[in-house]
Amino acid sequence: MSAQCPECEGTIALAADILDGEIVPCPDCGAELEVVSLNPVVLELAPEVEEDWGE
Amino acid sequence: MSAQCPECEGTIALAADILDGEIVPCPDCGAELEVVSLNPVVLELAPEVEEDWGE
Amino acid sequence: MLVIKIGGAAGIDYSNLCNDIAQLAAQGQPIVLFHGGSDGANTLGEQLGHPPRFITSPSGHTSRQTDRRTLEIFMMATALLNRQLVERLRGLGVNAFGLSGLDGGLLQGNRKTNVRAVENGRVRVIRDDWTGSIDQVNRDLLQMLLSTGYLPVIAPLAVSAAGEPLNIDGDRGAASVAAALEAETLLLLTNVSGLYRNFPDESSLIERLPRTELTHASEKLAQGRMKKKLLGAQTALEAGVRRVIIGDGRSEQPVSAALAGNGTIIE
Amino acid sequence: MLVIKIGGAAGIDYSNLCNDIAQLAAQGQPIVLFHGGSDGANTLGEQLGHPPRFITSPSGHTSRQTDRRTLEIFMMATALLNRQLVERLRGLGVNAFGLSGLDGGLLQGNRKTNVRAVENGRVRVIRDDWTGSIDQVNRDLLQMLLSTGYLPVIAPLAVSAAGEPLNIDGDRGAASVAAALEAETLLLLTNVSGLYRNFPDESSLIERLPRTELTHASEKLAQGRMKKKLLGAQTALEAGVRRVIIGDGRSEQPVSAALAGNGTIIE
Repeated sequence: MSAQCPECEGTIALAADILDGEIVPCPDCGAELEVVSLNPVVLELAPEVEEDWGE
Repeated sequence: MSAQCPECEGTIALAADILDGEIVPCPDCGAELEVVSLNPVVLELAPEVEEDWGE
Repeated sequence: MLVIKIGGAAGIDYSNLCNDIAQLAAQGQPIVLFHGGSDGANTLGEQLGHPPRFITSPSGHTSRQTDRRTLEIFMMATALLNRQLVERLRGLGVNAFGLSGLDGGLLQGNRKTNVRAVENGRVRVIRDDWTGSIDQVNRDLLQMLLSTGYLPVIAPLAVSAAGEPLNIDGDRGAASVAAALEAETLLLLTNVSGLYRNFPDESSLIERLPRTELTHASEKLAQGRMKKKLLGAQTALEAGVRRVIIGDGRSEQPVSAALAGNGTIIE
Repeated sequence: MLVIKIGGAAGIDYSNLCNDIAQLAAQGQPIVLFHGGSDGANTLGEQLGHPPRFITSPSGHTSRQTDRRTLEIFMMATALLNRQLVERLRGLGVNAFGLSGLDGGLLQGNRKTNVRAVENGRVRVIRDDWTGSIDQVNRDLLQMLLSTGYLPVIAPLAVSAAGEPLNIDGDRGAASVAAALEAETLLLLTNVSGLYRNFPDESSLIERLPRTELTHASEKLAQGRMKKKLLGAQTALEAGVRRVIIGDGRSEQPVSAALAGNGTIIE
């Protein structure tokens, strides 16, 4: 399975059991991408990491 | 089944299925009594009625 | 000053109510919102395997048998509704402040040491009961919050001198608050259009009820919860509140509609 | 000013704590009590068939995955504990006032739009999350309550600009309150004696920890919840709180014992 990187349009090979919401680094441009939907797999730039706060 | 009135010491006949906490009027002196325990049945003067307030 | 009581009953759309309140508050109308919680407490009790049991007193009043576990379920369910109302109001720019009658001794009352319940004709005394009367309102606390720009949202609890939380009747709670604040209007919102001459015939809605006919109405016309609303109305009017409105909580703008004369106006 | 944080963990006897607080308050010591609620929320969640799920962030922090249903369970469980603490304190003559960070915008924060969770090595983004940071404390509200004789008892919630209730970390909440009030002491009570050099060896209790060693301690010595306590301590000290004590909530007089130098003093 593979998908296109939204940043550099490179093609990224993905694991068969890719999870919804999983973070995938783009091997070409290094951008951090998020699996925003499955079948078909769509990747978007992952949101910034925010500090951990919850109880 | 019977028990003694705590007010006038008269003997009061009670129903077989008397309930814990039930109110029983004393036929002799008219006092309002409460069944405070079963086997053996013990009667005490019932507390004052308070206004109804709960939701 | 306008005190609004919203029930916990199903079928009431809180977003309409909160939008209406937000508009009125923005126009400078001082408001206190008092809510019930019976519906939520019933549902939560069932989910937790401690379903509600209702008792009828010899004089015909039904109330929730409130043992300690029921009280704790009641406190959780009413706190959730309180936070949801505060959430919605704050989202509309209202500086809502949620509290209960327990907090800061807002509503001080006496715990009923015992309650009498009628079950198939036999009267029983029930002791482990956490319901209570409302004898005093911490008016200074309410006025402090109001004068510093907060809109109090009050959950139906009172507190005894020993600090015990007490299940109280929401309508009576709202009436006590309205009396303490010498409110012009106490608005009791419910899931019907008002008091009917013969329930549930909508066309028999009583639009004006002189206060002198309150006792008659509560004995002859009102059933169940409506009886308590009329008792609350009586408490409020006797303590100086100018008018009590029994309004329809289901309408688009429940508060504005009532203030414009819809529902049963008791003066 | 003394800000006390009590956890929701099992094994803490609230009556000892409340007795101790009542004595100190009677001697004129201004106090704010901040509590957690994790234990109660876990139990309630299980009873309601929505058990807690914990997520670990890439940087190793564990926190409760807080979807809307979990938030509502968290709000109910923490409200119950809040009311129980207010009940006990009022019964001891303390004028306790229960509120949460939601009420009157006491603790304003930002809702995290997303959280990252690591599950068996794979990192995932979670969106429906109702946790948040604490960016501002409504100090005027707290000082108004304190100056009129109330003892605030605060439940661990913050509120976003959109009015959303947010699950917050109790230790950080207490630290923000201590900082806002420029408290002399922030006391974090827990169910151990303090910070250990090598947990759980009681004899390795660190009695004095200079603030300069906080970062090292939180990285090398602390695990799980203790990490968060040290982060809270750092926030407080940086904002002007004079000292932070990590004390044993299980002792007979947990507050007095800590003020007398028992536990880990961080200055």
